Amino acid sequence: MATDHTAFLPPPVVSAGPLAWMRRNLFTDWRQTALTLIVLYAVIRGVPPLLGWLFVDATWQGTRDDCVANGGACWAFVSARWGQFIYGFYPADERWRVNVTFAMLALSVVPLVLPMVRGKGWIIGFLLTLYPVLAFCLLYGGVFGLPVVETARWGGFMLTLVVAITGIVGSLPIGILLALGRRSNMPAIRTFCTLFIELFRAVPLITVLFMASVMLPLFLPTGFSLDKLLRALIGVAVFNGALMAEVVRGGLQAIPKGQYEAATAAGMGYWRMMGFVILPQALRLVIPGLVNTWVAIIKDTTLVLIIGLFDLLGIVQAGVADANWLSASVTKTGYVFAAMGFWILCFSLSRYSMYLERRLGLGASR
Amino acid sequence: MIAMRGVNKWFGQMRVLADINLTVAEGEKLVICGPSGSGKSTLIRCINQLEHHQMGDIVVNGIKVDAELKTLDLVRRDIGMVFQSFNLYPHMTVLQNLMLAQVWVQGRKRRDAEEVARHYLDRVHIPEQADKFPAQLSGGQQQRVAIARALCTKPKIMLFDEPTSALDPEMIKEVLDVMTELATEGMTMICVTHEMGFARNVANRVIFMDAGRIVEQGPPAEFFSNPQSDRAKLFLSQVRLN
Amino acid sequence: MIAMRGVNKWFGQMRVLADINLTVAEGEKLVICGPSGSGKSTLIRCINQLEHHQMGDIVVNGIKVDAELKTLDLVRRDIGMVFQSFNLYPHMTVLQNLMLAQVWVQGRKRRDAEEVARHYLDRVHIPEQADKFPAQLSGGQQQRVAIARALCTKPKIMLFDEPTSALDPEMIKEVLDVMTELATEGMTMICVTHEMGFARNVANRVIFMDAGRIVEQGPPAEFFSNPQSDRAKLFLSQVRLN
Amino acid sequence: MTAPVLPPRQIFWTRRRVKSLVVQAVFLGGLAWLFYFLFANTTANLQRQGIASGFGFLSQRAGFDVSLSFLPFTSDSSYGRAFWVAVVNALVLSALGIVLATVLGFGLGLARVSKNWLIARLATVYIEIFRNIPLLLQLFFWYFAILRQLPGPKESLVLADLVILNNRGLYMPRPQVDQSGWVIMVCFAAGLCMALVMTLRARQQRLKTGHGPKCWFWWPIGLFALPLTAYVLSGASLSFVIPELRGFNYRGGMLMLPEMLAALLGLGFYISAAIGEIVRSGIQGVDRGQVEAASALGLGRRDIMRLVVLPQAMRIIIPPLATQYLSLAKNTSLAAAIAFPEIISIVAGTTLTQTGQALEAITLAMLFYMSVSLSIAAVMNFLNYRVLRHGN
Amino acid sequence: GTMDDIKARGHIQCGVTQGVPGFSNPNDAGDWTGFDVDICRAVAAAVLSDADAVRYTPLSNTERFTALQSGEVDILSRTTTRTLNRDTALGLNFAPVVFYDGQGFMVRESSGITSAMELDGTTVCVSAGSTSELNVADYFTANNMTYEPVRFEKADEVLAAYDAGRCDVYTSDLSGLAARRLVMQNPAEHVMLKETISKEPLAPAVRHGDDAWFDIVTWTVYALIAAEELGVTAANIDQMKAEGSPDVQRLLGSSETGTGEWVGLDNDWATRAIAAGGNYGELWARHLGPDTPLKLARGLNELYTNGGIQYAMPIK
Ligand SMILES: Nc1ncnc2c1ncn2[C@@H]1O[C@H](COP(=O)(O)OP(=O)(O)OP(=O)(O)O)[C@@H](O)[C@H]1O
Ligand SMILES: Nc1ncnc2c1ncn2[C@@H]1O[C@H](COP(=O)(O)OP(=O)(O)OP(=O)(O)O)[C@@H](O)[C@H]1O
Ligand SMILES: [Mg+2]
Ligand SMILES: [Mg+2]
Repeated sequence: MATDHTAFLPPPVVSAGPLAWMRRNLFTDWRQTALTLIVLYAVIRGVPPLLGWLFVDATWQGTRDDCVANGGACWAFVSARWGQFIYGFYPADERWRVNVTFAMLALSVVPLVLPMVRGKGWIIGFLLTLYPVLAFCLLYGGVFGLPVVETARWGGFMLTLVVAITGIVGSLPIGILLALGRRSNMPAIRTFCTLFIELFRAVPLITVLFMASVMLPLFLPTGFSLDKLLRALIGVAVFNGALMAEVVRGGLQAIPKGQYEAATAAGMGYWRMMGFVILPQALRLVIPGLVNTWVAIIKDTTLVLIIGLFDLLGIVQAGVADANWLSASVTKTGYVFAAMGFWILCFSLSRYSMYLERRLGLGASR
Repeated sequence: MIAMRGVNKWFGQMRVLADINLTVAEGEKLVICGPSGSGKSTLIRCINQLEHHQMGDIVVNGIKVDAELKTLDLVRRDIGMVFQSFNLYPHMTVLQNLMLAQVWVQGRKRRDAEEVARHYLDRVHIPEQADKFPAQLSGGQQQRVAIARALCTKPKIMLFDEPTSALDPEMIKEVLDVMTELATEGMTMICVTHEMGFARNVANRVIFMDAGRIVEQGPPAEFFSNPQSDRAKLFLSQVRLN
Repeated sequence: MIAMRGVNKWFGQMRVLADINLTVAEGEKLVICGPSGSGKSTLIRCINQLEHHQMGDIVVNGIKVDAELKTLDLVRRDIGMVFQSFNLYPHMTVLQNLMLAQVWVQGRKRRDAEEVARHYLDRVHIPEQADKFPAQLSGGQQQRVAIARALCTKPKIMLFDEPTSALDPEMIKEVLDVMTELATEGMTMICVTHEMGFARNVANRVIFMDAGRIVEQGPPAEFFSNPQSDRAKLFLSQVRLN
Repeated sequence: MTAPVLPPRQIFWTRRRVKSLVVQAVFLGGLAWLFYFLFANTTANLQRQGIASGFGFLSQRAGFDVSLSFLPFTSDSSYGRAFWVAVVNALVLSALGIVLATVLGFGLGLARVSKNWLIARLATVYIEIFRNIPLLLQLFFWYFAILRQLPGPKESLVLADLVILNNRGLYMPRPQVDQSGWVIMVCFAAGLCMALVMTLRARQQRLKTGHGPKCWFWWPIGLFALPLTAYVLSGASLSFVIPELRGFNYRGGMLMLPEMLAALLGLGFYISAAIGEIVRSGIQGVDRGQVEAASALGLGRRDIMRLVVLPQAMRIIIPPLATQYLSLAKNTSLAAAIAFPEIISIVAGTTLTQTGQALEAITLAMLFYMSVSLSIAAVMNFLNYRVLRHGN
Repeated sequence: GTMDDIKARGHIQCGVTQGVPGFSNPNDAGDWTGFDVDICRAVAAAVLSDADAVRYTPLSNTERFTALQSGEVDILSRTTTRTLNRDTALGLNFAPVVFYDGQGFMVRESSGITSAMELDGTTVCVSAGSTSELNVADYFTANNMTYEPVRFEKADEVLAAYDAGRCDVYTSDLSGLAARRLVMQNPAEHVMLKETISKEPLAPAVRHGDDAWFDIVTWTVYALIAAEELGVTAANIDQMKAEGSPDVQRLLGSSETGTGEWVGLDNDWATRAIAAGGNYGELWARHLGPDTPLKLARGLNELYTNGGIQYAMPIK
């Protein structure tokens, strides 16, 4: 299109420099200038004290009295409770099991996130099938000569991860089945799945957890009791399964009819068609939506504290109520610490989902 | 090979196939043409029961096909189909596309399946594209992969539903060439197409449909030079215009 | 009225306007044509600064335009613009569309604004559509509303960016008629358009652009009968074909 | 052409259909068995242990008190009334939360697309912080780390002797109208309905015929003129009750409990972050041509936003906005963790424990949330289809 | 029955609080300790010959009864007040009372309040779903006073709310008040009012309908009390077994007529239960008495012989 080479003349360097930039982006007119100044004032008034609280006046070692004296954040509290925050009441001698379990997870997730790695299907397969079994054996014990660690002793960040991962891994198959059921041409199954999905979408997770913790035991035959954590996990998985179903359904609807026809004409039945042709495509389409649901699941793990499990937030809350530490700065520090933990997890996941969205978006338009 | 007797099909209250009677002998090459909406696609889709007909009998290879799962399985095993929009599986490589049905429908071993797949890729002249994904291929290449995919299950009959109409002109030829080769090798073929050149050179018989009926049929030479019905005359004059 | 001197514009590293020099006198009707991507739209969008140029001067009505809010206000007050895709506000009735800028930019009273709006609706021959929503109108009617909307602020210059290319053939004429009427009343107009008939009948001058440059300009009679550059010859031959 | 032939009546008992029916029958059978199994277990469990069942407890005396109630409630009231108290509390919290989140959220959305770098950046920081921290944690933070640390009644923070903030809550003057106050409320509600109906009717008429009556004046009439007339005619008198320190706490005036304040802040800030993103994407979803056309006409950025972009963005914004409102209403359940007396706290908490009737209590709680979800969904569908479906 | 399940399982499931010092609270090592915990341990020693064969399930107010009803726990040893409603409509069976308690009020000393009758207009922190919540409502109504309840489900949070100044008054069982005061920022700033507004007999509970198991729990508790009456302690038990009075010998199973058969255990069941943590008085002294941080006086919980009302049914 550009025929003569002067067309390649580079653009002039626009009068740049910080002053021009500020004029364009901060002080465009008097209204913007006023706004900028007000906000700037607020930032200047707000941020240094915050940083001061977080770092300068903070106490890194010591007791409550040191914290109260210094007036800043009480990181001493966090470091004193570090083991509990991470492992809950898991016996100190057995904590390596937790480390191994989550190191395994990290090692398998890293290649999943890198775009150039091949064979992701195998890793996903491992994570969805073998890994949960292995993780359970390691954490609970009772096999390979590992002593049993009661689920009542699980807690802290470890429990948060357990709940989140079960929520994520468990809800996917449930979600897929429900989504397929909702699109089934058998009215009984379709109606059931629709009702099931809509029912769980209409109520808050906390009622489902209550149901799991106080109602479910009454439903079961006498003498047959499920572990409390297990019941909560079932509740979390089923609840999120219903949310997941809607995400998956979005993907199923986006698959062109021709794909169904090609598979049918090749003689594939329903399950083979779904398993090999439709679902792999549909799931790939909705990965960003799935990741966003995962962020929601991670945030929702905190609700288990309401039914008396000590996840990261639960254990922090119990910690700040400890008489040896009870004080305003400890309370704030505890919650700020938990908030940072969750924030890092959720923020990085949501950024990853945005990145995927952009990448998949580009792929589709190519 | 295929016999249709008094086949009728309705979509809702609209009758899209009306009293179709048609026999196709083994090795015969049929071209179906006709104006848009005349029921051509529906007709061939009834043969492998992507659409279920409501009246009349369709017998393929001695099996009376209906909506029963068993006969569906049997019939579809013998019929390969190629679509206008290729419908390759975008998440699989070309080779995986070709192997899928072999492995999971016919239960062939992976090794054998790959061999068969490579053989047919050779046949459609793109052996070097085996490991690419469909999106990386041109339309013509994609359609040739689709043909190879249909051939991999070694069907006795091939159905083509306007295989070239989604393609750019340069690519039409390469697909038609592959189809012509296939025809010369004796495959039973039913093609819905508006490629009159192809019909003239390859077909044993041309079927002209309008409003769900077979209005006229005959050898291509006769049909093109001397159409009987007014509808066909009109149609041919329009097609020649383009 | 308008003077451009050495105007250059880049999008990223791509130079889309290269050393444009152009003067438009009051009352002049200019038609700009050229192949797709040659920078026609960018050129006229620089005049009312919907795009900001990076080098050179543009003087409109004695005001040197740049990205400053003040000059933008002054300049845009004098320039009306009509887009290819109408860009009517779908959530307002036709009358509200026409009154919006009058009320909020020019501070006219509602009553006066409505009078002006109805006047221009008359002028584009659709007084009866005042209370409909844009979606209830045909494309031609929508574009005429868009013209009326631009006229309502009583601009001295009108810019048209391919006003008819999103329209069905029957509707093109009704829009061109309105534009011709406007031209005969002495409005200064710059039109990007491929309607050669319109250019021939109405324009005082035709500008031919390619790759961001003004390659050729002259009275329409001369330009159409005897283009100088090869590029223009090629372009005209293609346009005539369609 | 032959006369149209109608399709034959379908043969019902094809084998395919039979198979599908069998599958469904087996499925339903399994389901029925599962339900029966659970039901039988439950009744057996309840019976063997002599646990009471049924909703009879709703008419029994509750025996406990609640800190916040918009209905008359004492410890002599019934469990049924306690349920309704909880319902109203949850609804009031939802409504206030929705107002707060919407106002904040739209502000954030606009700030996100602002040309002012500083403001856009700050809005981004706000959104990224508040939407990536669990709501429960935010509630705890507001309640335990902020409001809990406020001084007691004697050392309250006082603004102009009218607004008082301490660890017992936020006290404000309360407008007081005498007995005929309800007439004014009724007039206000009637006026609101009237204005809404007139606007919708006018709009529909305009959509159908292209002409419609003017309707804006119904709003001031309905919202102000009518209640004001009622106020004057009924001779009601308006005064303000100002809170004052008496005994241990402030008395009189309007009190917003710390539990409510924290719940409101938590819910409002959390959901506003989500709404901010929705508003931003709604604004960015409006066709660029619309902005260009408006700037070509000389409209300023603010006018373009207000008159052209936002009204169109609303069509993109409303469906996800409804989802957020729904999520807010459901999330009021978390306020139970900071002692706000809503459904979970009163029904699934105290009532459940005092009566021991877990099944009934949790069923009631779920029914409440389901009806809220259905109502919000219904209202939003109505808005979506009736009001916003014009234009292209 | 429950016994068979326990034998098959090898341990007892014991429902405890989510942490009340003195009654049931995890220590630094994460092991549960306290008065209520030791009751479970005694039962485990009697039944399974191993005081450590207990698993603890911390339960909130809301969960406690369903956990028992559904069989998630075998015994609810969790400062639970015995009431008619719970005994009947909730399907529980209560073992003998292990702690006679009453509900009281705690206020800040600086408030100047000395009597419960001065509490009109106060804000009261109370545990949701407890008998305290009902008692306080009745008390204020009966005395024509108003108050504003702040109700948390978790005891920790009720306490923290009061401690942080959210409430003027903290009400709970007296034992609970004493236990919770220990963990306040400044225990000395708080005083308990003299009034006791209710009777709170705290007792272990089991499911309705399993009489054999109910008997075992009931008589294990009586055995502990009887041991104190008879002067049997963990330290002297071996000696007493050999040379004690006939009553002692019968209790400890060393006489001819053993009691084991009657409760479905061997004759040493009571010996093991007592040896596990000592007699009733020893448990009291270890977890609640003057030498503990709680510093509770035994009061009603003294043996009947010392002016209290604790009284073991005859083990004969
Ligand atoms: N799934 C369907 N539901 C309802 N009507 C259908 C369906 N599929 C096709 N039809 C209608 O049946 C008629 C015949 O369609 P068919 O696709 O067989 O025509 P065709 O001859 O292949 O046309 P074309 O050349 O456009 O592909 C058309 O009127 C079409 O609209
Ligand atoms: N916002 C933009 N960002 C980057 N490149 C742009 C932008 N707008 C236009 N361009 C590029 O600038 C060049 C000139 O565009 P312009 O729209 O002015 O062409 P045109 O002559 O109006 O073409 P057409 O006849 O297709 O409308 C084209 O190559 C186009 O791709
Ligand atoms: Mg077709
Ligand atoms: Mg253009």
